[in-house]
Amino acid sequence: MSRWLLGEFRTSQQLLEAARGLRARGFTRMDALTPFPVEGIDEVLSLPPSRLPLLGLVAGVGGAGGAYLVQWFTQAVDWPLDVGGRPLHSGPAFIPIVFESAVLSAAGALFLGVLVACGLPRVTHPFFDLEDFRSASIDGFWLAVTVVDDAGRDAADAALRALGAAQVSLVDEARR
Amino acid sequence: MSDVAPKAPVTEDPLVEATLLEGRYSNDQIGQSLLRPVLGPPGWGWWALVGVCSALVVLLVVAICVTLFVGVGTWGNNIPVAWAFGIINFVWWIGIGHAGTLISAILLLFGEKWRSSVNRMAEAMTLFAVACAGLFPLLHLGRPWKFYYLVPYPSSLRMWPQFRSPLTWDIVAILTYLTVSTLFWYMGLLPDLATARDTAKETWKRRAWGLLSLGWRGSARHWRNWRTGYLLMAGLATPLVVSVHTIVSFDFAVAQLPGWHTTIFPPYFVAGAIFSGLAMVMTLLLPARRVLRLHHVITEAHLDVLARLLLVAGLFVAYGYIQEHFFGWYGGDPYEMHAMSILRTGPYAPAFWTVFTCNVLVPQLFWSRRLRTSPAVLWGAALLVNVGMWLERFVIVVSPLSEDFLPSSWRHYAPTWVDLSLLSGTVGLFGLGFLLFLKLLPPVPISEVKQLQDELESSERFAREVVAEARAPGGGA
Amino acid sequence: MGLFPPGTDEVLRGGLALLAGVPVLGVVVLMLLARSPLGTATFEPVEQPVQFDHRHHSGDEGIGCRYCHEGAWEGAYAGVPPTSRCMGCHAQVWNESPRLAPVRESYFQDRPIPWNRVHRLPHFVFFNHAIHVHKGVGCVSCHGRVDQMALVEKVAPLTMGWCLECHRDPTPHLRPPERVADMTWRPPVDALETGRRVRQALHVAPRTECNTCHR
Amino acid sequence: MPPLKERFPLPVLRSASPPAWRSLESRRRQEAPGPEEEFPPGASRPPEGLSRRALLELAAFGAAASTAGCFRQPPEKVMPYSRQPPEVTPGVPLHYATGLTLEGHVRGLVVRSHEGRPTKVEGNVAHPESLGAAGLQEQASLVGLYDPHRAKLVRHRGQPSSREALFARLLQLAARKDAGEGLRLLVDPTGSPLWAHTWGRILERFPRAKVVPFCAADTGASLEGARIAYGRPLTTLPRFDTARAVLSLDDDFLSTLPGSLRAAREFSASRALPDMSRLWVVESHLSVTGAFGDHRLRARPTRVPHVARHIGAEVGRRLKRSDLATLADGAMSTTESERRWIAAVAADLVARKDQALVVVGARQPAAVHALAHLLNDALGGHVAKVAPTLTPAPDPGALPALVEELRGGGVDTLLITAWNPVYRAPADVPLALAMGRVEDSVYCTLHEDETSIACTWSVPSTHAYEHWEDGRASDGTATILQPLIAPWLEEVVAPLEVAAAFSGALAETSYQRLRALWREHDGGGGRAWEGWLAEGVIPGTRLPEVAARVDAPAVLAAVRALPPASDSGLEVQFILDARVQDGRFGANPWLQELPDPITKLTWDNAALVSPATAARLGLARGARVRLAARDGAVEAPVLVLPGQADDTVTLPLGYGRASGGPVAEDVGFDANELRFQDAPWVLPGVSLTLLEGHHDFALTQEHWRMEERPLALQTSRETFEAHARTLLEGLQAPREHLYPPVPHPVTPPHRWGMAIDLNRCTGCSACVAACQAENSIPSVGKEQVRKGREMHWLRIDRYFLGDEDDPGVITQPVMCVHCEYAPCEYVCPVAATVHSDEGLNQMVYNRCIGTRYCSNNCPYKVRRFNYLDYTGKNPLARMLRNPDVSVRSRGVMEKCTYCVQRIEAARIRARVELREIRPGDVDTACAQTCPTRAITFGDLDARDSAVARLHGDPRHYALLNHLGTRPRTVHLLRLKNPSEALS
Repeated sequence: MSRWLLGEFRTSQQLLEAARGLRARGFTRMDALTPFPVEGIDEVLSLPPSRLPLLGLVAGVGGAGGAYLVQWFTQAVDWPLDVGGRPLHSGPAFIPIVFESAVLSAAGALFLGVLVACGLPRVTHPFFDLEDFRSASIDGFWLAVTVVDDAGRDAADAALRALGAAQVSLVDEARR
Repeated sequence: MSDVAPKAPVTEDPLVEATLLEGRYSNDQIGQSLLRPVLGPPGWGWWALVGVCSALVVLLVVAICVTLFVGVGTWGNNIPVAWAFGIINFVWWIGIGHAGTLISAILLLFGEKWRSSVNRMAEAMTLFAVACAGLFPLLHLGRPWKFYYLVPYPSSLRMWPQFRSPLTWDIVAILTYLTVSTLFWYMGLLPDLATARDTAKETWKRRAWGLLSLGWRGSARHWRNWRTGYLLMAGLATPLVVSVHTIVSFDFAVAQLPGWHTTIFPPYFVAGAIFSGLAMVMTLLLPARRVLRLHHVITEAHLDVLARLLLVAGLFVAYGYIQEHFFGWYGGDPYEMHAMSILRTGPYAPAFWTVFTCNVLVPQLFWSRRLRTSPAVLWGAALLVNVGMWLERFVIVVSPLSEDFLPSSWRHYAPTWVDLSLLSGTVGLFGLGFLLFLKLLPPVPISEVKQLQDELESSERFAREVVAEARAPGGGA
Repeated sequence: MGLFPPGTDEVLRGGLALLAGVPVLGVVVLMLLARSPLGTATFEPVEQPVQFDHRHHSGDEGIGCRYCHEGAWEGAYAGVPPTSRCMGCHAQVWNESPRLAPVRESYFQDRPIPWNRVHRLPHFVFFNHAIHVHKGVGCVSCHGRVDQMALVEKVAPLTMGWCLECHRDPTPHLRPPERVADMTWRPPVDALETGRRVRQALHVAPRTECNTCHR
Repeated sequence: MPPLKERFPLPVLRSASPPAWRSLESRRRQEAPGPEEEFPPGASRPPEGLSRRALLELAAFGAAASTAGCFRQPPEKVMPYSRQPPEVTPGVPLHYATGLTLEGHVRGLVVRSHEGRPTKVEGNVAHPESLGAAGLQEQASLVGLYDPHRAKLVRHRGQPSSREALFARLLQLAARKDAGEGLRLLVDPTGSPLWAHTWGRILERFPRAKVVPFCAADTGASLEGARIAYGRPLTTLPRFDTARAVLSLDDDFLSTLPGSLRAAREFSASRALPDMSRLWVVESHLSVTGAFGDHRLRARPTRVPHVARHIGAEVGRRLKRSDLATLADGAMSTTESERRWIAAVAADLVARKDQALVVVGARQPAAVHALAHLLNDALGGHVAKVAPTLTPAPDPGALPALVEELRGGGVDTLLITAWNPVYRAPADVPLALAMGRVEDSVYCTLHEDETSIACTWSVPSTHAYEHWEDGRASDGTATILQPLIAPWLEEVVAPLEVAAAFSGALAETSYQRLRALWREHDGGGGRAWEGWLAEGVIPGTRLPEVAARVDAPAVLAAVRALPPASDSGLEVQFILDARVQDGRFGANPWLQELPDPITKLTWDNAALVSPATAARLGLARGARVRLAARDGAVEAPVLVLPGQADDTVTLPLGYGRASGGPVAEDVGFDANELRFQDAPWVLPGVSLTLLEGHHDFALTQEHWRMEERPLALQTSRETFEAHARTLLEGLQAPREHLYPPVPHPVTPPHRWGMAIDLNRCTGCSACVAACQAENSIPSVGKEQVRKGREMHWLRIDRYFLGDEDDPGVITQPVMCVHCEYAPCEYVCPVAATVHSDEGLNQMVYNRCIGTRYCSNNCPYKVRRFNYLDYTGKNPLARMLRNPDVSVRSRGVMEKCTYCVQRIEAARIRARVELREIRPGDVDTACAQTCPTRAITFGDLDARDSAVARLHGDPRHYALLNHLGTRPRTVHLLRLKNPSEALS
């Protein structure tokens, strides 16, 4: 059961500075929750680089290869029909579908990949228990610090307030 | 001008970039102003338009039923003109559908900031246009209930589709385009759905938005993956736009009919698609801007840049027209020359010259900056371009078919009431979809506008600091 | 307490998975159904207006297929024999049986007996019995052990894929022409070897062009 | 063709015995709804709106979709014979020889029958009038047999009566004591010995009765001409295969019934190199023969006889026959170009001497016929003459005389077996009115028409394929016309039975009477009878030639007595419509929808005017005009037709029916309203007024010019002979192609191909009708043709060349050419059209989803699409279908298959017999019926293959060769043989 201490800041600048401050104080398990992406926060939180590009590439190549294979198998192998005297293995004619399939499977994989990477759908996240957290998608810039014990909680509380949080709240998954 | 009081008034300060966002607002204000149509009750005008569009949709349903149960013979098609309104409407709608992805994806890749005010509406328009377009390939079939023959599944017949046909490519392309634009659109919507969830007051609305937003929290991890994914999808969507209309043009260019069989078609179709899509964006955007009071986010700068784009696309299209006729003449093939000459002087010449006027002459207005920023002129021009682009497809589809190789088979074409109902019915369906979109979803991406303002503010701040430093004694030189 | 009760996520994810899965599953089920006996109407004994028992006539009495279905050797249709054929025997045998009343009625009133069709091809398929029986395709290969059926049922799916299987490689299904109507014939040594011999002797060259069956 | 089989005699007057053709379909027929509920087989108006049936389909679709039933086909019954006729094997068609009487003469036919159901008509090779070919009317005759609008009830004064009542009354009338004073028979002249015998018997019993001939097509000029020339009426039998210079004076011998099939066959044979014939035509409207002619002189109708007179004089001058030459004295003045033309034709005729032939059309006055006899005699050619076969002899004065009698009130019984005389009677012969005074007028008819309304007894007649009769070809060859099916209507009566009531022969059946009549010829034993039935001709019945001398002074006197040509004003000329003739085929939807060979008009007739006249009078296509002369007038739409003589309006007969079934009614206008008994063909001094409104014609070809494209090609004989090798080089398929041939796993046993010789094609359109019959092609109705949705797989393109007023004409049959690199195939997304190893472009209807892309990409535009459900749900429409081809549902594409059902049937037959398909085993329907053998089909790889030889002929070329489609059907260049004197 996780517990977090959430602090709200008014601007993206404050959020960035607070995150740096917390980091300097040794808090590493942090998350920022903001109405729009804040430049620079990824570095502060040292998020690992996304592997979505690789996923897209693999899916795209897979889609393309699959599409070519299906076309070749159906037109030239399984039932070779004489269609207008054209070659059975009509490579150039297969290209459009290969391309479209590549885009389709890459885009589909990326969409699913984003959802999976974001852990969505998750409509019952404990943060949503906090009424004030609604501002996170409007004009509030929140920092969430994962706390393990009461000592940690108190330390984080103090640090957040010291860094200028407009308000600090505790979210406890176990207390739902 | 917007009725939301900016937190800082429009200033004369040259360092404040006023053009893309008039005034500076609190993030809450931005959300409120952009969500107002979604959260507030609809006005009588909205209901009236919904009424008109619904009536057209009823007409569409009637026409579809007649087509399905009596046959595609209720259309005006004949032999040799075996394709007509169905394909014309399809190409027109799919062309319109191209602007959304263009604005969204290509401008995203180029980092154009003005994109964020218009992309949501353009994308929504794309979806409804592609949906309207998708109706036609199905309806125009002689036996629509056998559409599954197009799917490569292992059937008990042991038969497969025929992948050398541009129509097979077409089906895959449309489905891909529809799927990818839907995913792209939905992905762009996620943060705004969360905003709507958190702004709404009634619990049921919050729950509805809550489900749709899938639990978006705006965490740094969310944003990171979202931005990567969104950018990659934009990267995929960009060649997709080009490929889809290229493939649509293959329906014609791969055939050997004089007037269809020409290599200029792919670029010419893509340009035409973007052209018509931009025109349709403007057709919808300008009234929406006025009615929803979005002047603060859709500024004159946006109108200006859209008009410039329209002009550029129009020039491309004009080039296509000229090349098509030049090829016809220079190639020296008598059949091709005939196909081109009947465009200019044949039974459909009035349509052709209307096309020329609407698509080539009208956009030339936008060499003037004053006209570029006049909503009335823009809207009128956009409407004319819509008409012109529909007629262009009419001329492309019908004219070469009606007079091809053997004069004995030449015959002209006239639409029936079912044809006209299908066209107007899809206009109604498209309008209805767009009206519902305006009512149900934020028409301008809220988070992007907030981010834009944040960026503008920080660059302004930076500029101020630089200026201040320069002005400070001892600073600068 | 948030917007949603705990467990909503599971329901939502499950729902989404179902939304994606049902169409796929549905298609798979339809494809399986099309191949199942239910879809191809096989193994369903068909009731007939006359209780004609092939077990008795073909099995016990040993009347050959050709006695009644001689059309199979001459033309497209194997045909159902005219009532006069039935009366050839049943004028003397069982000539007062109430079971045969419909037959007598048909004969004396000159009205056809409305038999229920068991093997039916779509109207756009042109199957010709003669070419098949003359090229060594046995009755039993398509119709099954009719001599063991009280009521005739379809045993082969008669789908295009099923036809093609044999048209692409007929060898294992061929038999000497004199054994075509034999219900119990088994290849003496090796089905393939027999088939090869028959194929050579009868110039069996089945075609898979569309017009072979669709005209 | 399997051997012709004898057919057992059918009881025509149906007793208690069941119909002999009970079969799979018979039950369905009994469920047949009346035509009131269902529209006829493909007649005109298919559903346009959301019909009740569509709603039912919708409901059924919902019901089906809700169950697993969408996989399963509904249960079906098998109906075996209860007693199978010995010759029938279900699924194996039989062929019977019979014939059809057209204009009094028989054309021998062989009819294919599936389980007793006639499904296709072919020509009988053994018959002199057919020679294996069949024309439009024969090909479409089965539609008439299964016509749901046929008369069904015996009616007395309009009220349903019964056959019993009719015969009771007939016997009462036959028991008369006035020696036939009040008995009249109004009949179509016929060559049938049985009919002649029956009338003879009636006249024996009632010496004062009269048999009155009425024929709207043959007004007796030809026989009268022979009487002038030879002193007695004779029929000439010109031979065209030996003639090398033919002058046709308004004689459309290539399409005029009944001799056209034989004439076309013979004439086309004379067009071969090196000794090619030359055809000169003088006419007022553009006929099939005129279109085929080498030189054509347009002359207004009243000038034609005088042109003939000038030609006669010129021939006489060149032959140094002073009597003939004096014809020039006092003759009509001619223009310079006419004089050159006349001199050229006379020179050619004289140069060819006994190989010259002059023929005259039925519209020309007797004097012109007589002149032709004189000219043929003077030129030395031999034209066979036989005694006239028609009884009673055509006599234009007979009908007016009858009407006088009727009005006088002396006639109480009028028996009408002539087709619809009320409709066909000239405007100034009030037949309908006069019939009102007759107590008992009995009319035998296939349809309840104008005459049915005017008579007291309307008797539904059996169709020609439902009763026993006999008949003669024009050379006298007799044929027994055997029925192919028992009448499917309960009440129908064979016309012969009605006559038999008066001849006192009712105790016997027609069959018995026929056997009795022919017993003598049979040698008494009856052994030959079966042979006659099987062969379709009775040997030794050809009429002997008659020797006769021309009475030149009489002829010249008659020619001098010709009335002068009219020089001013409009002239109207009447012609028989190429399809419905004088209207008797008007109820046949196939013929209504068949494009006219020249105008390409369907479902209509039109007032034809030349472009120059149209320009002068301010007329355009579709303008409505009123033509008036004396006290008659007709309102008609105008069709501007190149090749028409100026100031001449040509009105085709046979349309504008007020009654006669929904197919015939309300189509076109009735030209009879302007036809007078003294001017049956030509009417000068007609006034024309332009009316309001516009008429929308259903034309299948709207564009007349070839736009200088190399499509239907012709050249002069000299040009061809000089450049035979190089002339068509660019249009003959090259050896190389971008794509290598697709390798087929097994070498194909055959390579099917076709050649169409334009030098033989007259454009007669028999092939179109044959194709329609063989491939169960529906008629779609006028509205659909107007929209451009006619379904004919084979069309005949007709182009006008050169001068619009006096154009050259070329006809070109075009159907699927089965391209080796077919553009239609690679655009089909579902592989519904692919190539067979034997080179057929296969169309698989059940795979087709109807994108119509194939049609768009077909450069020949030969594909046809079922835009609506054209199949027709009437069970009678099913009777007509060829069971060996699929019924095409709504939404699928179709096109020429090279009659693949025939190929596959031949293949199965051959393989069962452990052999290969032999040349002659397979022929397409179009090739089989073509009177001129213009179409040749076969295996390009076979030894001695005619089609392979034609594919190597220097005249062959591939249509649109530059596209690289490599058509398997090639066309052969048409040659013209122009006279040097006129070049």
